[in-house]
Amino acid sequence: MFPRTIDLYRVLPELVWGSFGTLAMLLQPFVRNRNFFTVLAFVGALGGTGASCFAFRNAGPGFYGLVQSDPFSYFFHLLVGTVALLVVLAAGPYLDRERLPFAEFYALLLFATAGMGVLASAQELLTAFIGLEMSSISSYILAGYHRDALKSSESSLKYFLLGSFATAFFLYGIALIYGSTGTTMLDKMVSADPSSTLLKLGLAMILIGLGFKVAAAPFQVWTPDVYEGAPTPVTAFFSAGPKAAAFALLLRIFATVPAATHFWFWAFWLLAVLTMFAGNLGALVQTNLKRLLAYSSIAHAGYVLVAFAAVTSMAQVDSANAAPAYAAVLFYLLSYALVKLGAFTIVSQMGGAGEKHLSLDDYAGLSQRQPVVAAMLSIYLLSLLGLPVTAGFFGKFYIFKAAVNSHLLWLAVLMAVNSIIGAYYYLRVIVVMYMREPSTEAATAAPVGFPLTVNVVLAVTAIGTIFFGVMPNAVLNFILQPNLLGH
Amino acid sequence: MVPTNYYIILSAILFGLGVFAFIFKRNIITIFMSIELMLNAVNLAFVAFSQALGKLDGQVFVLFVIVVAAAEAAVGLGIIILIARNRQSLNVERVDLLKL
Amino acid sequence: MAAHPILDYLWIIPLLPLLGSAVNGLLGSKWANKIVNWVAIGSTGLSFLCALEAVREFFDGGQVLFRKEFFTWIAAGNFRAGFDLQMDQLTVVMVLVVTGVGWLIHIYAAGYMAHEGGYYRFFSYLNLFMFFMLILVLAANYVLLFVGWEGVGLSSYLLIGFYFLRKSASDAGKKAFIVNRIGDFGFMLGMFLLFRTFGTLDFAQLFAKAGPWPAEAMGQLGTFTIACLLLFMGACGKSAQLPLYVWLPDAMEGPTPVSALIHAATMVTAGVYVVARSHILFTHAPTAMLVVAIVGCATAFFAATIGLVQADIKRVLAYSTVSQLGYMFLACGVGAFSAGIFHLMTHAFFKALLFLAAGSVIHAMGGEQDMNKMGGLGRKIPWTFGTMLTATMAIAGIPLFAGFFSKDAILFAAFQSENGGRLLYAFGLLTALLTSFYMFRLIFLTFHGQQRFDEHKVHVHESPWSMLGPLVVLAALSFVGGWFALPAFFEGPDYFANFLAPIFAGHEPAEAGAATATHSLELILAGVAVGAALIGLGVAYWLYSKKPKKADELAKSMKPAYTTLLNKYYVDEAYAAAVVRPLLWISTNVLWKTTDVAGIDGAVNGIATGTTAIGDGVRHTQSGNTRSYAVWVVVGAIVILAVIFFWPSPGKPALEMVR
Amino acid sequence: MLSGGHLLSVLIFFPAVGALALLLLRDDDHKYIRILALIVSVVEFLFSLLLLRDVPTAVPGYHLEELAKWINDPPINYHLGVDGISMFLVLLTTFLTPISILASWQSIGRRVKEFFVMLLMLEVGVVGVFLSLDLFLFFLFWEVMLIPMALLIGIWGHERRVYAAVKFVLYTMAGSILMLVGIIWLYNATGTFDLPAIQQRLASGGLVLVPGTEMVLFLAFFLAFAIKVPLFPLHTWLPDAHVEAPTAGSVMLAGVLLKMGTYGMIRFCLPLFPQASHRAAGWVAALAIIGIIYGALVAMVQPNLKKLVAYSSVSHLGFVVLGIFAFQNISMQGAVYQMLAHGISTGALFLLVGMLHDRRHTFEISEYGGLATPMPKLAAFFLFVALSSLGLPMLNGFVGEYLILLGTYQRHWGWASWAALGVILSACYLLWSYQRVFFGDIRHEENRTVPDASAREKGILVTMAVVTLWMGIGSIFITRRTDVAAQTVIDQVDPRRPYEAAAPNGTAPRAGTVPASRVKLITAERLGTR
Amino acid sequence: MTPQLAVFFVLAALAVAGAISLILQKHPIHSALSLIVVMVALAGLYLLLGAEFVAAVQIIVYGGAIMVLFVFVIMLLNAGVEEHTSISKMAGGPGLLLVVALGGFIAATIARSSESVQAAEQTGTLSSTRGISSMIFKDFVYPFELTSFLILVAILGATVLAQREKS
Repeated sequence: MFPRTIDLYRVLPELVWGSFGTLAMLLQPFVRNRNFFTVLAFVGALGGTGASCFAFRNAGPGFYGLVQSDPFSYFFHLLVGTVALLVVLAAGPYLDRERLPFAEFYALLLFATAGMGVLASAQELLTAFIGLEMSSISSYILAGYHRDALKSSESSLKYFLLGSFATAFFLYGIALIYGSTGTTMLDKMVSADPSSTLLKLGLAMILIGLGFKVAAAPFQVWTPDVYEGAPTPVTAFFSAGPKAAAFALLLRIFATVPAATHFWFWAFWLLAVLTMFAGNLGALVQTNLKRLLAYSSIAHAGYVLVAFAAVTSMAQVDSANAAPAYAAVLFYLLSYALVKLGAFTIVSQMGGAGEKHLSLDDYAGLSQRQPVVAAMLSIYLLSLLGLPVTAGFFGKFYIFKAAVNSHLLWLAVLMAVNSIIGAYYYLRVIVVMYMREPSTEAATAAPVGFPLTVNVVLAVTAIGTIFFGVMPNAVLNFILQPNLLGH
Repeated sequence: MVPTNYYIILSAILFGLGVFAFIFKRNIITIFMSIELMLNAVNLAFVAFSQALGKLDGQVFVLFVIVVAAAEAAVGLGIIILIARNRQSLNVERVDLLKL
Repeated sequence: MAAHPILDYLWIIPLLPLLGSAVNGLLGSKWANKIVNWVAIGSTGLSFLCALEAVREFFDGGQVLFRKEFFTWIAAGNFRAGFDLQMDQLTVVMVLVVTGVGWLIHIYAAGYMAHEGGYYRFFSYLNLFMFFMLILVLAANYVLLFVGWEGVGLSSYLLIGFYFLRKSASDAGKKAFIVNRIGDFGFMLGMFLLFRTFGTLDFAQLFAKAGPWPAEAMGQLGTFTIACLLLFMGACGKSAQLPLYVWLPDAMEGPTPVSALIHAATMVTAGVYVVARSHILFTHAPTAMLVVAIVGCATAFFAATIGLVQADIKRVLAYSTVSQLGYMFLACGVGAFSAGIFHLMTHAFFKALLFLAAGSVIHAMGGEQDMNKMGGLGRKIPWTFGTMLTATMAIAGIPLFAGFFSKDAILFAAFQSENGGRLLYAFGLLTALLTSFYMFRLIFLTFHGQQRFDEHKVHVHESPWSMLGPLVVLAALSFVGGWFALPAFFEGPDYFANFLAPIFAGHEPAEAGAATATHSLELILAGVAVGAALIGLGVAYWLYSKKPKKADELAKSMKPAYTTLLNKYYVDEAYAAAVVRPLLWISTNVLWKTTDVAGIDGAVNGIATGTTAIGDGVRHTQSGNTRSYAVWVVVGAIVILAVIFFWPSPGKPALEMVR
Repeated sequence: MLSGGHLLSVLIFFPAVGALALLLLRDDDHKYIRILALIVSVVEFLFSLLLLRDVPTAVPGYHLEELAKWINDPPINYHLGVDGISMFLVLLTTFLTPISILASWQSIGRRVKEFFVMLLMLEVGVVGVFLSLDLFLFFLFWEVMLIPMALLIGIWGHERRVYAAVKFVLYTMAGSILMLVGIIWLYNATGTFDLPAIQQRLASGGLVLVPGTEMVLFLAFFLAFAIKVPLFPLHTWLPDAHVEAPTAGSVMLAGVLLKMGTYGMIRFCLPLFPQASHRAAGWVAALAIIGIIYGALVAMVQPNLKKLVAYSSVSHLGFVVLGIFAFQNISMQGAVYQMLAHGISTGALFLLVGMLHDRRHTFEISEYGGLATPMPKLAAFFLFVALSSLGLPMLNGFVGEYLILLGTYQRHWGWASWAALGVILSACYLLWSYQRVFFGDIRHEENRTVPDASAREKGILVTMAVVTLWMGIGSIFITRRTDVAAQTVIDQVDPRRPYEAAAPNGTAPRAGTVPASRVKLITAERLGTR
Repeated sequence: MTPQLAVFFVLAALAVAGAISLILQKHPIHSALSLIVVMVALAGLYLLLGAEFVAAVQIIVYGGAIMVLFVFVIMLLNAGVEEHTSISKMAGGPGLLLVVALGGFIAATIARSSESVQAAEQTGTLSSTRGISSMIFKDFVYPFELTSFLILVAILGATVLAQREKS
């Protein structure tokens, strides 16, 4: 029997993204013009993002409660949609430069986006699993999209093997939860008995699976390699999109299911600390900017996990006050996505043919060769560093606030220590750009060209970073509403 | 009659063996097989639970899992072929260009 | 009030020299010496005249304390320090001495410095000094007094270091300033304590409040004692008393007029002035008084002994200055404040004269200062000789000369004072003997005997009148300067003491007694003093004029003592070894190199490098090997499971642990 | 609430506008860049002069307040205000900025545009810090100021500039991040970031912090400020930063940035955590005194002229901290005055050192000597500034030092006595270095021909000298305005004022009871235990 | 010892044996075959559980399609005996121990935990292919549709990754 139209409305974004992906895939043999696909993908991404407003207008559970269209999912749809949009714009020049097919890339991108949309709105574990697989499998392919580049294929392989390894854990978790609660619907688990061993085991397995996806230590090991090996636009996509989506699912599960909120705070506490230190300390000694940013994205996952610890510990004290903590997570993911997109886009442009110029030395004296680019990158780095009038500062501020709210002072202090460590290597990049003289051949070389689309991406991200750094109200008022998660 | 627990424990053992294989084997293809093994273990758990709960959806999940496994297989083997083509080796330990 | 045109604008007196200084300093570089002269001498002369007029008005007003607040300088909370000037008998003496002698010395300097570079600089500094000195003596509260106090220190620093190309000169200047600072440290603390106790630093209010307090017992360390000792510490620095006298002899690096003005006549007596000014506090603190007396007496003797053997004409005078200052403090210490001030005045005359004459000698000798290379100058430069002889007689205490009266008054007061008076007196007397000895030694070495220099190299010549004039005037003063006290010998009134009486009234037991009872005793003591002076004269004559060989033999016969004296008891060396070098060494090696660089900074950088090292370790977990990565995942799984299943009492209690 | 237009906002953002205008200019027409920057900073200074007109002299509380909602949850307001203390610090900033622009007229040859933009942005941050009344806003400006300063050091600095810049930022951030945590914690306790609101609740007793919590919060704030000041053990970033920074950077750093720390103590540590401040006072004073003596001694033996001045700042700021933590009106005003005086005189010292460096490209004292002959004017200025820095009466340095010591003595005679040693030592290191640089014979030939002060330099130095002299004589002009503000802080930090009894119309001589022998025995450790 | 139990143990032993041989076999082809054994055994268990449809799918799709794909790839790449390197230090002794610990822990936890579900006897009567189909097309139609996208992705991936360079 055919589903009700209202159901279709509520999953419209996914449908749009998916169908445009399919479209691109089908037209690939017939259309030679590469730009056509760019436009197509752009329209698709845009349409999906627009559709999410439509889905939000008639919010509610869809498909017998498998999915849920609520402010939360709306926020993440907009986020991943924007990310996809910007990646589409940023990737074009790269694909041109590396002589890679357009259509498949965009198709995969859109499918992955659809999968993330599912993750963001899924209210049922198996649906979430399918969404996860959609995004993951497309990600595996995208990571290896630069076929004949050894690193690309290697990153693809590693991502694939470890990813499906983790997915197996995730699935096993679903099975156990299903076994103990008799359902996979999150909202039906409200009555679940928290002390049930199977449930605990299952949740642990799910935490492992998602922890892998969000690159929480000690599951973070794959991140640097995959990020470094993958084509840089894809890396940008990875660091912004799938991570956010995985966090969304994690938040849905561990913030809404009472059984999951209880007793889980220590796990997050530990993960957060490990992740922060693993990321920051690892990044401290990197000389390859791409890899450095990869490590830094681990560190930032750690910061988000701090907010999770706050959520879980607050949720069991009084879940009413947990709202700011949710807001912290969401706002941080937003600011982080913007910044990482921008930074990686610059890296992908500066990388040049075959991504040869990734080392920090290639950025020496950039402020003199290309002042605007240097300024942009500095904005992103400062936002990652968490300096005021950038979105990153507010993100960090809210996480601190959430942590202190939940009396997690030690966690806050450890986070402070980590931001100092982080400051060091972000500054190192700025130092290299502003305080070192360019190497001779770099000084003589013509400045790297920045096509229009890329500039658009940079402008959007930079302006966004500053805007949300000065006027966070716009977002905050939205994500601070009590019925964020529909109920 | 067979207690459900037996099935679950069996699936746990199989899952553990899968994990073991993943780490123990060097050949990429075999490693991938071990992932399939883990998925199978999960399927067993699903079916057993669905029986125990008297609900059918567990079996439905199994079907989905199988589809996903198929998709993964297709992509995974594609990647493996790619690797094999790029660097004439299927030993996972030889694939360590990206490190540190 | 038109009645007192100057008193109402008392600030004119210090301001004039300041203007002169500013004008010369800013514009003088382009001007000819003549104009500079006019500005400098004119401004000081004018201020001298104003001072005279002010004094006239003061007498006119019936000698009542005149006090005026011109503007508030510092104010915070309940603390106020104003630019307030005052005029009383003590001030009168000081102002007249400062402006008068200062003016004469300016005139002298115009001739003396005629051929020096940096002429305008010199006079600018000199006027600046006049300004600060006048502020010091006119100030009506301790803070403003402190301004002058530090200011004269500054200008003496500048003037001593006038020949800044000579390292010894700049060293001496620096030394003077820093040693003075050590004194000022005490002075400031003294001020703080006074403010804490009385809530004001204004002379009038402070003394009014302090007056009624009970005097502290001997040996009790009360507020007054501590405050006075702290103030006296400042005085020691400024007036070159033990143990802070070391800077004064070096200060002779400055041009001679400077030595005459600053390091003989005026600045160095500021300490005495302060003690006299705060006599009300001191009289409340007998302990402090005793300390002052002892320090003064010791200094007087100590410096005199050093003076015995110095060969540099100016150094002899320098040590004699230290010694005479000791006398003044001795006087204050035994409560004979007016005697102290009296000696201050007479000393200003004859010591200034001595220096100027010495300058004239040096001038004549073409810059030679070593007395062993002089001799027989008497006939060549009679004026200089005559004036200098007058001054010598004055300082040696030959009757009817100024020094005789003042010194006699002091010795008498010392003899009178209860605690340890006799001892103080004995040392004072001995010092008097030594004084007349080394002064006449100077005379004989310089002006008598056969010349010990090459006639053809240096052609000796009398100084121009611009220099001789002041000499003559000062000579006259050092002769008649003491006659204020003359009548006292014939049971008449001691004008000077009576003049200052309104200030020191009731605080001078010795003087009070002096009036009648022990008048005969005073005469006897005077006789003794004269005897001592004559003995000194005789010995000097015998050693240095009669049989010159004898002196060297004597020196050889008592070699150790002689060298010790020659090297000034090795005090400078001792300070260098005990204070300066250890301080520098500690600062360099312990504080800077060890604590700062190695310790703190080392720790900071150590943290940085340590973190990086850890980072490198973390980085190496990224072996790039998929199997290892899988193991990491397993590790993570185990960690999580362990936390979930084995964490001690999860839930609320666990939360308490972090809260 | 809103009174007197938006002067404060203008003061904060006008330089930013100027910086934007600079960005529009072409990179290479340095002339116009310099001129425009100068004009902007001068106009800013003129604006700031309006404060003198608009801020009433003897009215307690904050004036010219501006309050605008900014962020709803948590409630963060754009809240500005000024009182006697912050007003003069703002004036100091706006005065020193054009000076340092003039100072870098020629010495900055490359990347001129960025340089002046950074300088103006720095001004934005600093002025913002002094004017913001919202903890969050304060922190925001506090951090904003970091980057321009770091770049100033790192791009236009000397040999080890990068090390110095990074060290500066990390040191400061280490403190400020903890302060952020503290601010948030305070927010949790009070529910607002608004400083006056918190102060009112504290005054009305509506808010009482648990002693332990209060102390932790106090430390969180104090650490950040102490690093900035810098207080004794945390000072090692300062010498590096100063030595490596360009002249303008050093001037701003010493002149203004250090004051942010002491200002923070006055504005936040004392009023917000009175009890904790009292409990910590002894230790802080001990550190301050150590800093005074230690800084002076280390300065004395520096072979590097600029480092010497840097360490002298450590010593001088020690005085300020001591004055603040003596909780006396007199010493508090003295502290404020010392901040201003130090800003002027040390700023001038750095200018002079910079001028020497322009001529000889070295800071090594041994490279100089006998400079008074070729450059008498510069020598005269240097002496003048040195004297003001060693606290000669009638120059600005004296008033502050004297008031601090006087006030501190009322609170605790031991502290003042130890601190007063700094007065001696400052004379030692300043005069000694002056002698080695300017007196004696010329030892290096290249020194024989160095030119004397140029017209521009003379202009700068005369300005500084005039201000120095004026501050030394007309101190009342400033203290009249800081009096009420200082008193307010004193009342906030301790309503009962246990130490005030000591001062006036002496009933029983207090120090009289203390045997003088103990004066020598009192050690910093003993101070700490009080 | 009911017959079902006996059958269960036989099949379980078979499955475990297959898994172990998967690990022990040197040549990938042998590993693949032993994996097929496991799958068949599992299919048997499904039958024992009364899930015929799943069992059928297991045999057809898994054993039939997927494993054939594996074998095909192995042949295509004519992968030889796996070379036995041990570069990874982690995966050596510590890794294996950890894995054993993990598996052991999971199994033990499940064994110790006594929940209603686990206690439930497997009657092997719940089985209706109709029910399953109706579920797929009603309750789970959305995931079902999503799987179609998944398949598309897979196809896409295969073509993108494995296609030869068009020079």
